[in-house]
Amino acid sequence: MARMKFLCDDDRCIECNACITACKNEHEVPWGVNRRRVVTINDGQSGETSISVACMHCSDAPCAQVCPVDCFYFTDDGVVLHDKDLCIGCGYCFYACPFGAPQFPQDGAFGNRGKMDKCTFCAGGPEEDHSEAEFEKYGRNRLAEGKLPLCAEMCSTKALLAGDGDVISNLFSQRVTQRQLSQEEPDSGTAQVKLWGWKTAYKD
Amino acid sequence: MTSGRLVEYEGGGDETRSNPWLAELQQQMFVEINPADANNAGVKHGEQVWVEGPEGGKIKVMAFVTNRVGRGLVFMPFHFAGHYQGKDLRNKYPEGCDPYILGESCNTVFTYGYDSVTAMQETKVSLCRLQKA
Amino acid sequence: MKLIKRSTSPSAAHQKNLNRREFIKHSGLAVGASALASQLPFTMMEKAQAQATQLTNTPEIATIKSVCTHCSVGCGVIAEVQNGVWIGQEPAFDHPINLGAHCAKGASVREHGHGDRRLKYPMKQINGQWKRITWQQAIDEIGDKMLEIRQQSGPDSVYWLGSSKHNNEQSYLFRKFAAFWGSNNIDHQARICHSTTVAGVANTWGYGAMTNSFNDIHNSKAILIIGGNPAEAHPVSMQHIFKAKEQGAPLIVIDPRLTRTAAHASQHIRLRPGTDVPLILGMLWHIFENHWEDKEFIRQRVYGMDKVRKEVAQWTPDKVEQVTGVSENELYQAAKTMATHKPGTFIWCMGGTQHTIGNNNTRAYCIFQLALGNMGVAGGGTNIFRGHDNVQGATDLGPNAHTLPGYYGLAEGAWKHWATVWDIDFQWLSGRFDKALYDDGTGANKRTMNMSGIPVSRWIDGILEEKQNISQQDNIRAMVLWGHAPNSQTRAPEMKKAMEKLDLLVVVDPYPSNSAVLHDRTENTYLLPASTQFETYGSLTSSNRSLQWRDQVIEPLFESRPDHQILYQFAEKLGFADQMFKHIQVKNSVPLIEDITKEINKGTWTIGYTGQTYERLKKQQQNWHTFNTTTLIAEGGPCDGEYFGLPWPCWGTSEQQHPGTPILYDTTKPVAQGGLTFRARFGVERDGVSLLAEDSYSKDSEIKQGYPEFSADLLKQLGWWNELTDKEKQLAEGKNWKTDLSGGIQRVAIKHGCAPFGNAKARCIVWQFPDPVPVHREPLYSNRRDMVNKYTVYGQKYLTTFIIIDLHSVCYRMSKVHFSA
Amino acid sequence: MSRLSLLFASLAFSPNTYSDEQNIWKQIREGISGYSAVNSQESEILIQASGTQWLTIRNELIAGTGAWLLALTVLALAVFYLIRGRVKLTEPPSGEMIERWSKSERWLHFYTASLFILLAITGLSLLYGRSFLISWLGHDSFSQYADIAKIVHNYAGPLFSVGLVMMGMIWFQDNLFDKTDITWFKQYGGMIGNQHPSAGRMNAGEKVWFWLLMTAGVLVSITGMNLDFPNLGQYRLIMQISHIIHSVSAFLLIIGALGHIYIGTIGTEGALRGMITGKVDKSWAKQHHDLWYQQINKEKQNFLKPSGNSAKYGSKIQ
Repeated sequence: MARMKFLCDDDRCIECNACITACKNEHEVPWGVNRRRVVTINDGQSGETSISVACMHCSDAPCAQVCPVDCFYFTDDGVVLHDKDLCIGCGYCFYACPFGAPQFPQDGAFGNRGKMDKCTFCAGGPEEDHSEAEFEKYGRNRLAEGKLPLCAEMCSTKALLAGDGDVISNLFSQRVTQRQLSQEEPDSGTAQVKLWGWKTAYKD
Repeated sequence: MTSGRLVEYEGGGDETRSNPWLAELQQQMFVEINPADANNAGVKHGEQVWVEGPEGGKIKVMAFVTNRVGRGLVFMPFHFAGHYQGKDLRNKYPEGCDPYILGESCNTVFTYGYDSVTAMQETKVSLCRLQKA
Repeated sequence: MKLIKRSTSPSAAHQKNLNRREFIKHSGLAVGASALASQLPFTMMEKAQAQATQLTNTPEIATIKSVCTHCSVGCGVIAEVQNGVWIGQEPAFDHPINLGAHCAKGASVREHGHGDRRLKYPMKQINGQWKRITWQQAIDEIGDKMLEIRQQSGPDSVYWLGSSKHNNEQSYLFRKFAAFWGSNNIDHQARICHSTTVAGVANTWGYGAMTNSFNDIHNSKAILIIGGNPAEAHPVSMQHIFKAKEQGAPLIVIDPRLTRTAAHASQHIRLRPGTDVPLILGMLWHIFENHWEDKEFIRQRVYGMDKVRKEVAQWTPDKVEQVTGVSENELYQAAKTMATHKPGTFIWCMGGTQHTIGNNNTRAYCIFQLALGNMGVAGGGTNIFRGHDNVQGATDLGPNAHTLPGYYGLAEGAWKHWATVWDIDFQWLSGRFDKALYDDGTGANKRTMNMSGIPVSRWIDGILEEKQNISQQDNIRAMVLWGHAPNSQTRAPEMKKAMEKLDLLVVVDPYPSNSAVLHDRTENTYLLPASTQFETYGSLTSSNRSLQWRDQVIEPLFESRPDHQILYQFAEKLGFADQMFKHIQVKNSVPLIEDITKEINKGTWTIGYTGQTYERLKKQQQNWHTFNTTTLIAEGGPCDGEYFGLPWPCWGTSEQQHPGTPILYDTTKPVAQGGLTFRARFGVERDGVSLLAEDSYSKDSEIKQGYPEFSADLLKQLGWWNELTDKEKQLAEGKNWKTDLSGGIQRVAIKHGCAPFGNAKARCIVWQFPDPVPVHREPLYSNRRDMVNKYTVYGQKYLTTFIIIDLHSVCYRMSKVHFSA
Repeated sequence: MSRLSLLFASLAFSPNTYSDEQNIWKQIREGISGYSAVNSQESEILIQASGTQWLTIRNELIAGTGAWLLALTVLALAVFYLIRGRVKLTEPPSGEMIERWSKSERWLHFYTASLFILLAITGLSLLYGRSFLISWLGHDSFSQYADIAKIVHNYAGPLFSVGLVMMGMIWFQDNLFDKTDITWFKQYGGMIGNQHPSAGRMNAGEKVWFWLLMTAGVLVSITGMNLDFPNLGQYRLIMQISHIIHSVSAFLLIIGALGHIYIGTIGTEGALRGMITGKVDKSWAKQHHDLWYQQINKEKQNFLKPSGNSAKYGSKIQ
């Protein structure tokens, strides 16, 4: 069974925020709730790095461990989903989550936060796939349509990857290898990609 | 003083500032100021500041203190409109047509100057004075 | 209307789950394979689409292909529409330019389909309050007022400010409209985006546009971006830039600010704003010093590099550092990178163009690429990223104060050419204009018909300036801001005054824009709701000169109307609709877009807009997936051999099936297959020196030397005249490649492997310009007082000569210039 | 408590800049804040370092230790009861009643006590319900219950705090420690053995309970208020620390309360009645609060004297 994962290639992420608006577009998430966000570290300084982050669908999801009503569940694809009918809006998942993924429609007095909302990996919720109730609570269910999360599909530089964990980590390691190979030696003055092949082998 | 774009907005920005999915991401007109200049002007990040141009225009915007700009340079995005010299013009829009986000237009302080061949306007270099609002 | 994308019957649900898992595994494998071929496309799910449709039982969802209306990258958009409501947006993985990617704006275009904050009805200001009126009332009242102004002050007192948001057909129609109204007081945003690029680049080698394409950057071995921030302004282009970078191309970003793009650069150089010329010349200093220049390329294809050398010689590293603030070491490193990694591409945006010496900047950039021999090669070129979605098309065809569609000027010949295309009497057309003569700035007297209009950047002065200082009958008294946000223009306080002085202000826009609120007018202000491009259809031209066809996604929202319909209504009211729409079918006051495209094809020979018929564009739109994502050539399929978007020039008539020109001035291909030489635009010699290319010609050219532009006479001299058909001969007689409506001259030239516009050298000296060789001049408001006297704005006599600048410029009609120091 | 110290340590991340990739990830894991266009709470922090620490502290330390402590307390009280049995009156009841708790005191006591019990039950439900109640009630019913429990807890909390503050004001002086308390402790408050250590109006045991309420109770209230108002934009770290302090204090209070309830009900003859009716028997007073009894007597005499003054301690002999 495929294990679904997100991966953000920080060498490519340019903080264009397409992932955020794609998500809003697909799920009609209200103003103030952001299932995904891009964080730029060292903004405006050397080493500036942007990374897109949402619920990472952790294997040992802290949110699931801390939820007092046990409203989280895991799909066969490793996607962490939750049942909004069970959620009591206590906010514990938000305190536990390393990535700040859980969002609450309101932050009112007396802990009145509303039902938690978070990235579903575009996999909907416990309701029947493509039902009206599912859309209203969780947004669209792309996975059930055979599509991957829209944020990754629309990423402007293909920095954000989503899909089968093995596939995307392969893709990413290929990129890393490619980058290492194409790093030129200092002062060699060539931009040629130093990929090993027959030509290199026989020095043709 | 120079100007440029933001990824969330386009052109004059009326269209994109009316799109809630985009507008939520940039809710305030700002001016990027180098920390050194900000300290000299006595302005902190997030405070309101007057940016005054040499031809009489002035705008009240949020100070965004950052190293993105070097010393002696301030940067402003040009997509905002709907405020004019510190005044909010929201009630002047036809009902229900005001963009979600309004802000000062940086071109209120940008100045005269045109290319000799094409009459291109000068929006990338001008001078300004910063003052805490 | 519910926004549920798809509903499934419960019985199908079970089976569907199985299918889904299967395909996730499948598609996963597909990615692995495609990733090997190219690490870019992340199109893992495209294979799933067919299956997904099987799973659904709501057939009424229509999938419509459009193009993003934000920037000029030209990203494909796939819209899903149900019962007329735009319910979903899917990534266009097949689209060769964006491969499914979007930026924040592109990923949210569906919101347009709902448009809460849109201007919903025509509105009129009564005692400062906005009141809803009908379209008919709006057109009648505005039309009457305009006719009154026309009678009192002449046609030049109404200013038509168009937009780069029009599609090609609307832009063209807008220009045509102004011509029929009888004024050149028409312009659009391109003036304040890349006009200096167009002027600088076109005057260097012929055409003023991006030479290569976004995808072609894959081939670059080095990338230099100056005054541009594609990560924020053209995010999708960054995927192509990253591809090159990951293949080993260093990315140099020159910008005073550490932009999101600069954060990813191999080298970031902070320069003092406004010192582009010394910086580029400083880099050239290192290039010449180390003999890194491409001497053979310069010999064959460049005119005037010696003069540049003289200018460069004085820009020694210490002086460059003094002026630009960039150290010798940094600059040496950048110059070396560019010189040793060839071909390198040169990208610039508005950081380079929006200056008082913008044309110097753009020409300096061109000279840099010429010195390195980076022009006309894959991976090289000057890749000028433009702004709005159709700013290229609008510049090519539309609302410009100084040209007719296709960069035909305003001389009588150009007017006659278009009068012929429009099939109207030239005398009648001429009669629409003010008949009086005015000083054109050089002392000569001309009619306004043959003078550039007031540019968009100066309409304020057209209103506020003393009447006698403007070379037209009266001040501007009515402004039509059609898709133009005035906050993109400088000098807002004066603009406010100008708006308040107007007799009539008309705003045509999907959103009310700043023009609705900036001023304190109380009467005679109208807001007319225009539709967005998703509510109509037609073609557009992206930055890389590719044309694309948009389909209509939804019906116009609320009471909005598409631009061409509003134009027709105005034409009808103002009394010239019959003439203007002589060959354009109009149904229920909506002109037929396809007929307008045909008219564009019929007349726009200069830049090769003749081959891109709507049939070909629609066919390409249906076959996005057949195009190679690096070369943009269709490999097999119905468009086999065509380049994506038939990038102009797409020579000759559509029967010639020219594939478009993916890379300008690329001599390694025959002209018939998209090859090109530098354009012979500036004569054949200058001061006794030939301007034609030496020993350089496009592949398969029968003329192995430079040659001038083709005309009937040249064909006769060459003995090729009889290759024209009789019908062609009839139309081509006495004409040249630009004005021959038969296309015969172009056809025969290309048949012999020649470029219709000749084969010349690119020039480093633009003798008509104030600075023939680009030199540094300090910004008007410089932060370096010490530099101001040294690098004055046009000579020592700064303020007096300033008037001369304007006299030389397109705004020469204002002989006295407002300036407050 | 090394985990807790880690939690606090993450407060102090250094804003130094690194250009090295690894350093960036180090910074990120340490919870460095950056820039984000998204405007939500702490959206500019990519990874918060303290979340999982808080989770472990809550789920393991607090829930685990707390459960054991509760169980042990109940067990200890049971065992104690079996061994010691009820502390009875050594002298037969005299039949003469003295007012020990005024009406307002009793109201305040039961107001606060009932809120306390409500809070303890709902609070414990949120902590342990998942482990114990879901299997009985099922997810849906438990969730409905938990939702109500959360609301009750959130609203009852501030009301409880009010009671707590009032208690503090009324009983402050009665609960100042003095020398007699040392003896009282030495004699285990009379719970073990048959001695009757001297005590004033409040014996040392009651004073300890009072001061526990005034410390842990106040902590519970402050942290609880903090948790109650997430709309004030407190950082998650503050909330996590609040939550930990809240739970730890709450456990102390619950354990204390168990003891208090034990002593006040089955542990001591006549104590519960005293709190319900406000009156205690003379014998009871003599046995448990001899000094207070003497004081009252003295006051009574003073009161009968012409120069007599009103009761210093607020209660009078009838």
